[in-house]
Amino acid sequence: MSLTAMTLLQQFVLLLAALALFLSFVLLAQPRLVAAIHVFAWQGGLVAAVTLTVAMAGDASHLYFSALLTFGLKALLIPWMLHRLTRRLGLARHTETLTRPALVIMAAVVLVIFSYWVVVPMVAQGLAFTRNIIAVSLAVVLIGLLMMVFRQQAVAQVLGFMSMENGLFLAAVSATAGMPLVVELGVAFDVLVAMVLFGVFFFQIRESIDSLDVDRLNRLTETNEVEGAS
Amino acid sequence: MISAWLIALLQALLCAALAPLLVGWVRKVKARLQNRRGAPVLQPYSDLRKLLFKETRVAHTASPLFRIAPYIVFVATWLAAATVPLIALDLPTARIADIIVLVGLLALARFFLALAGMDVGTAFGGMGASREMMVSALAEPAMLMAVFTLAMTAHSTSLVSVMEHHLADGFVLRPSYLFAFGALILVALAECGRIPVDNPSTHLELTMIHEAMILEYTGRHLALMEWAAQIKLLLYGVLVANLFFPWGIGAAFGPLALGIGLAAVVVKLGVLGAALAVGETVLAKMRLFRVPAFLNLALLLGLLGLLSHVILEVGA
Amino acid sequence: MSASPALSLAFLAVVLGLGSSAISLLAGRQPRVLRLLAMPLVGLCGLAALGAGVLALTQGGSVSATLPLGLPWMPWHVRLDALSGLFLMVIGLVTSVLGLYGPAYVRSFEYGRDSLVALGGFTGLFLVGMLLVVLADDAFLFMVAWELMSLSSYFLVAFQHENAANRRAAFLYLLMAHIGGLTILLGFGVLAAFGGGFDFDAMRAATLSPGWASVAFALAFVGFGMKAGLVPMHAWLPEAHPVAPSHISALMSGVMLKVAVYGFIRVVLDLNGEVQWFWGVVLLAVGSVSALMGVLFALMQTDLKRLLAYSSVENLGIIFIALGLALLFQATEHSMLAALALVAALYHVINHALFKGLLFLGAGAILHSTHERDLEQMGGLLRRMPWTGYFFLIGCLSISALPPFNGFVSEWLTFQAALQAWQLESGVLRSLIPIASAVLALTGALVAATFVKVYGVAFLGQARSRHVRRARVVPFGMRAGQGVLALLCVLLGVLPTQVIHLIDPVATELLGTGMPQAGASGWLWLTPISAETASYSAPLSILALALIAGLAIWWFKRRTVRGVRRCDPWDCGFAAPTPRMQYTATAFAQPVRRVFGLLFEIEEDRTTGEDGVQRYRLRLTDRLWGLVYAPVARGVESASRRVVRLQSGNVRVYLGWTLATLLVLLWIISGA
Amino acid sequence: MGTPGRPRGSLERLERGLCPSYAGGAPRMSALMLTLLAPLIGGVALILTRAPGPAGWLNLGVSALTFGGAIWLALSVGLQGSLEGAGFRVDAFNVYLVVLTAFVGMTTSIFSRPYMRHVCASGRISTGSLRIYHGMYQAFMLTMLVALTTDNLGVLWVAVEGATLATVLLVSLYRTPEAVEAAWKYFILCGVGIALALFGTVLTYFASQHVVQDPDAGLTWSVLYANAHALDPTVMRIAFVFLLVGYGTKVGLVPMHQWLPDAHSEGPTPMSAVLSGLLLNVALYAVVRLKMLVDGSLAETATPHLAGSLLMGFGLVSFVVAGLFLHRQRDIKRMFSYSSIEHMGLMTFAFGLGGPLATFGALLHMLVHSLTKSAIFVTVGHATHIAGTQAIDRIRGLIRTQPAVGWSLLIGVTAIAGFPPFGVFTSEFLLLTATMQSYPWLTVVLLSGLVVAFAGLFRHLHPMVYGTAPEGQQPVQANMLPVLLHLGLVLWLGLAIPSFLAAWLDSATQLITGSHLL
Repeated sequence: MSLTAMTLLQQFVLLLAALALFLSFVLLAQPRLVAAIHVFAWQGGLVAAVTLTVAMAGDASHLYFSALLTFGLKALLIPWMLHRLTRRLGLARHTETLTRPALVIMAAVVLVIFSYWVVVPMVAQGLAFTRNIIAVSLAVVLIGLLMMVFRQQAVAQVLGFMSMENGLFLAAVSATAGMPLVVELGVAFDVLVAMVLFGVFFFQIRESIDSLDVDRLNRLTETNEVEGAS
Repeated sequence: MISAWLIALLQALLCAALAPLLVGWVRKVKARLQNRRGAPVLQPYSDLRKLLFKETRVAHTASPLFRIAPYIVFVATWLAAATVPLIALDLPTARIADIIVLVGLLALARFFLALAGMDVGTAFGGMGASREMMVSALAEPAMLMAVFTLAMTAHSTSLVSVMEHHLADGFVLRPSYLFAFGALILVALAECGRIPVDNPSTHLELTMIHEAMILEYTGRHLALMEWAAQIKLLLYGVLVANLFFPWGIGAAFGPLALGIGLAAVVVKLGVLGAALAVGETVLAKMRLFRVPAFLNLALLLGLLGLLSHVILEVGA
Repeated sequence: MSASPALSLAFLAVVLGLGSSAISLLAGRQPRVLRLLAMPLVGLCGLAALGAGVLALTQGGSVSATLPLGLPWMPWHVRLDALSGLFLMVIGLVTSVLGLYGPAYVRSFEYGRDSLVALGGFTGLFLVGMLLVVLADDAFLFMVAWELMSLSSYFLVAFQHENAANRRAAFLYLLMAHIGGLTILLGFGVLAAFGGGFDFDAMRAATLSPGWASVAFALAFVGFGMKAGLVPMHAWLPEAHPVAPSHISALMSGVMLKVAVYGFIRVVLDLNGEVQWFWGVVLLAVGSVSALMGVLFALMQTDLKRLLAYSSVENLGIIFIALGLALLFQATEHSMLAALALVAALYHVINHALFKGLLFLGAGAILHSTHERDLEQMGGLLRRMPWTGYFFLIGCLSISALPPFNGFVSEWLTFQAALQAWQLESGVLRSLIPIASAVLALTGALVAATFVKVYGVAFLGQARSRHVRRARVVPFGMRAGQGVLALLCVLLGVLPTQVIHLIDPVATELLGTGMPQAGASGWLWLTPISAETASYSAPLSILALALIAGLAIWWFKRRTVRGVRRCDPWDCGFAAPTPRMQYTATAFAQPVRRVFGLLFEIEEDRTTGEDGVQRYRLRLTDRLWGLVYAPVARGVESASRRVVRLQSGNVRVYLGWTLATLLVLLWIISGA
Repeated sequence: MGTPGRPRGSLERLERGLCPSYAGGAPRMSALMLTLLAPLIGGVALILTRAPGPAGWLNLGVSALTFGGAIWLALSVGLQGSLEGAGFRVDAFNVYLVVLTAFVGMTTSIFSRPYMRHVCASGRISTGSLRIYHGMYQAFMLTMLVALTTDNLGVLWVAVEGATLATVLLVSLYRTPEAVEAAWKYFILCGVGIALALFGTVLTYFASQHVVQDPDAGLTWSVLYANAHALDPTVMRIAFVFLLVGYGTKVGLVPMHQWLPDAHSEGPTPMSAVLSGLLLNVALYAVVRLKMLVDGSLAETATPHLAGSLLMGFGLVSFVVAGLFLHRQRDIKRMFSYSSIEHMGLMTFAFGLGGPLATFGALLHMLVHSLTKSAIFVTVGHATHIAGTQAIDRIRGLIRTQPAVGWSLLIGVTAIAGFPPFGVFTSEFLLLTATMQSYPWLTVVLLSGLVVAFAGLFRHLHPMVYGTAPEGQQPVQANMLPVLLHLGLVLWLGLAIPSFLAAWLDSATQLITGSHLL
């Protein structure tokens, strides 16, 4: 379905999705923790907006609720919790730079292309206009994972994780016009509990290693030399 | 049937009786070759008689086995000799044991000889036993290879059958027999403790093999041991003579055939004994660790005999 | 469940074995229960097995039954035929003797720290395992029983586990048993794939292509050969057998190795269809190497039980030489000769069980009485433990294949089979077999040397240490156990025609023909092929031996009034010899060590201490260890060192792996 | 319970009952409700119970109640056919896992009561933590039972994620740096994995929208399975990759396994027992259910066995790599968690292989592995208690100090290494046979892997159980009942598979592969 054939609302959905993808890049490269949390909140907001727009464009009434849930959780509650945690952990001014930002960004670009390549055969037979967004949502998921690979800071890792969840929400909306309600509620509940637990763990980690640098969590390994047993 | 058994018994007694004579003959020829007059040919009989009636002494440390061993050694050797056709072929005793049993009986004798050597707990006894077992370990396969060559030619391990087969074929030049003959000669020298492997007339401590084992024996025990050794020499002589040159041996039990058989074997043994004496005069005793090379030669000859039989004689 | 008395007796044996095991487990801390109840039950179990075996052999035919255990679609099949019967008999012979020997022997463990519960419990299970292997008629039960046998004997090897060397031996044993077991399983897998089922009947019915049949043969050979201790798969055997309690060593060496032979015969001659001639060549080669290496290493040992264990390697080599001949003849359609070779192998199986059992029990008696396994410390035991001494002598004579004892008969039969090589059509085979028999001859002579050394050093001469000097006669039960085995050794040596008559049904069952000629000239004469070809009369030879020796002794007794007089040893007139001047076991083996030096890795070390005393140290190791085993161990070690880099400890790296896996998989399926 | 001698008639009835499925009535649903509500209510109650003493008993009671419910459920499914409705589906495949889960949950709670009291008394955790422990224990049981019984892929996902959330706090219960680190890795890795699985679930839903009209039924497994052939293969392929990587992380497939040894070794031992014995099974269960869908969808394409091949590949790699890992272990619990990876690899391989024989073997292996491994972990709990450490080279002479513990460990490891007469041998026998039939050359890899793994286990085990005990090492109060129970069952399964269980496993096989084995 070519872009021009779409309604304005449908075009707006694509725009929002593209913005969400852009925010993934920003999140990946953002050195300041607090700023990253804000970016994440914006991304959550964009996902909610996509949901809302799809609901309006596709006349899927149950998506209104979904949009509300996403907005409440991803744009407000979780960013707020993270914000509070960073303040309590004294990380409000924390910055962390990637070692080779250009390379990481390039890798992320490659991931986007890769996602598109993977999804093409699927999109080709799709009918609904939202199908094109699947590639974007997959890219958001993968970039979130990439962010977790390259960020050493525990809070940043959680941001990556939550950004992956954003990608998932996006996929659910775009590919299937929303999951069954019980699943959606369950997922939201799980994400919330996960966030609470992440908060608990930030304190536990800091208590045990005096830092939130995950690279220093390296006691449990097999690579130390062992003297021959038996 | 009864007569056959009687002749067998006679032959067995003859074996034992002739054995000292062979030794005396070899010594005599050797002495003559060395320009000595030497002891009389019958001297070994006198020696045996002397030892048999002398007082027998046994070391405090010896166990009962020490006293049983001479009997077992003697009897096993004698039984082995009795199963070899000496003057007549188809004797019932020959069927008791074939060629492998014969080797086994000799091994039994050697086993007890070596044990007896170790029993008193002296250094020489153990040394002799150790060396004897090494020599025999190498000699036994060579011996078996040689006799297997004959056995495969005759398709039988029975000595009688081998000789009968040989007689029936007449004089045939077989390369395999040549090798087997050489192997058996070498083995006989080693097994009977002759030069160049062992010197029967030395008691020089570090070169002894056989003598070291019977060092502690006296009196009748020693007599039995010596006699057994003499029978063994005779046995090997008869094996060499009758297996390779069976002509003359009595195929029937008539007095004439037996008489010819006896004469033939005496002549054959006389020649062999003389040859042994010549050999012992010409050769020097080898160092102990040259002996394996000597016996390997025997084994090689035996194997070559067997292989040449398989390759050259059986045909494609 | 079964109408056949033989099978019922076999089941009874299994139940008795389980009962003995259960009693030991339940008795807990009552050592007397083990001694007075569990061990005699083991003996009864042996008797039942013996009875079942003899019945099965004499009655002929086969009986089968199924047990309601196992997989739902495949209950346990059992079958008792002549082959199983023979091996049941072998198991029974040694086991029933343990009923006599065991109670007294285990007494010495009562005050030790090692749990008798384990000893008794696993002994019973070990027996049950062996019995079920022999009875099994499907691959599943066979494997269960086989591994039960391995596992319970492993626990017995690890019984005295405070010694680190024992633990190492047990580990090595279980490891190799496991490898062997899995290889056998694979072999059965091949057979089952063609037969369409895991019961032996299906496998018998299957026809395999020569290639796959050879694969199955190779797997069976490696698997069973590992248990049988064939070189180069023998490394575990000299480690594991000596460290178990002696009556267990007797079971392991005397019986368990035979169970491996059973498995091999069952798979190769019964299940695996057409025999290929080169299988026989492989067996001849491996058997010869095992026999020679086994005996050479045995001769070098100074630990009595280790020596006996190496000697088992040698004897299994001989058995496999005979089996190789049987396969060769069978493949070239000389069934009669194949039967001769098979009978020779089976005869040696029985013989080895008897004399190796006897020798291990003797070693156990020495251990019991002197707490010593090291030959260099022994000496003069014949005068201190005369019964054990004479029984041990019979064992030594039998194992050295000397007439008129049993070992000689089987070796003689093997030679007879080998000498029929002229009947083969292929010239190459005709010339190969004599070489194998040359090795056999060499082996025989070296065995004699080995056991002259053992007997001479341990039982003759003078005691080399204080506790050996204090050795005492062992209890009656232990003597009786050895006595029974010694008697059997003699009987089987003297009455070969009867024994062959007993074994014959096995050959008939497996090869279609037996040895009808063996007793054709009457029971006195053993004539394997015909009276002209070869004959042996053990009864007459022993009669002659006894007669002449008796006559000679009688004559001397009559002639000489004076008996023998005791005096000091002469020793060429040197100073009175002390025990330390005796030839040691190491010294005894020195000439052979020099001749065959190439095969060993020898480390010699002569030092003169500060006190001026010369010290000599000798370390002799198996070259194969470095050639075969060490590289495998190193390979696994380095692979694992590489693999653990996966677990680097950094969570980001882990996430990277997840990402990479995901991308690779997506790439694969999108490409596909 | 049925024994081999059981009359034929009842067996047939049982088989008949297992195969056809018809909707169950209200009383049958109550069995399911009991099974699920017991841990739910119990968990809440346990969070509220302050006294540590009664809490242990309560935990045990609730677990026993759950087990009772599971048995009831199993009986009703066995006799009347599978149960569907209200978003749940209990058929032959999952009901046996439900019973297994409830059973291991119960026996572990027997062990857990004195063990945790000892831990609490020794001051390693506070009573508050104990409350969390008990609450989370039941929450974990609940999530697993839900994951097993639900018919909705979305709920399945939620439950598996819930299982992670319930256990993650338990892993860090001791608050040592190692425990926190392990918990973090567990959380992050499984979180990511599960997120990927959600993506796969979304894609599955996407594929189902073409086929299933009712959007609410779009994630219902039974509906999807009935229409599997119509699902778009391209989408399902991609979806399966995500699902496999996602749930595979929880199964512990290499190279996504890294959380597993950490989490097992640092959490309290009862937790290790249920993680190894149950959680991995549930994750594998999910993978197999999804594989069934994908197989249906790909049946007509050029690569019908894609899912199976992927599973085989992952299984084999996990199996071999974990075997090698065993050789370089210093921590006893880590060692056994690698052994779990190895066995999960084997099962994954077998499910990938497909075919009735392999599937039957894999189902049996799931059962015996869970029983054996949880028995081992219970024993290991006692062993570490005796030695006061988890370091392998400081655990010595267990048989000397406490024969019951030493022998249990030895026998348990023997069983897990695949020696008869234990059930693990039976299942491995079946797996090898199945492999022999379709991929003969892979058996060589499998056998080498088994040997390597065996050597790795025993080289460490030997010095621990045998030898002399260090000075002053004292026996501890140990309740060996769970171990005896488990090993006894495994032994029984090795000697004879009771016909009701065989019929049961067979109908599960029939469900998975479409054909009977028996």
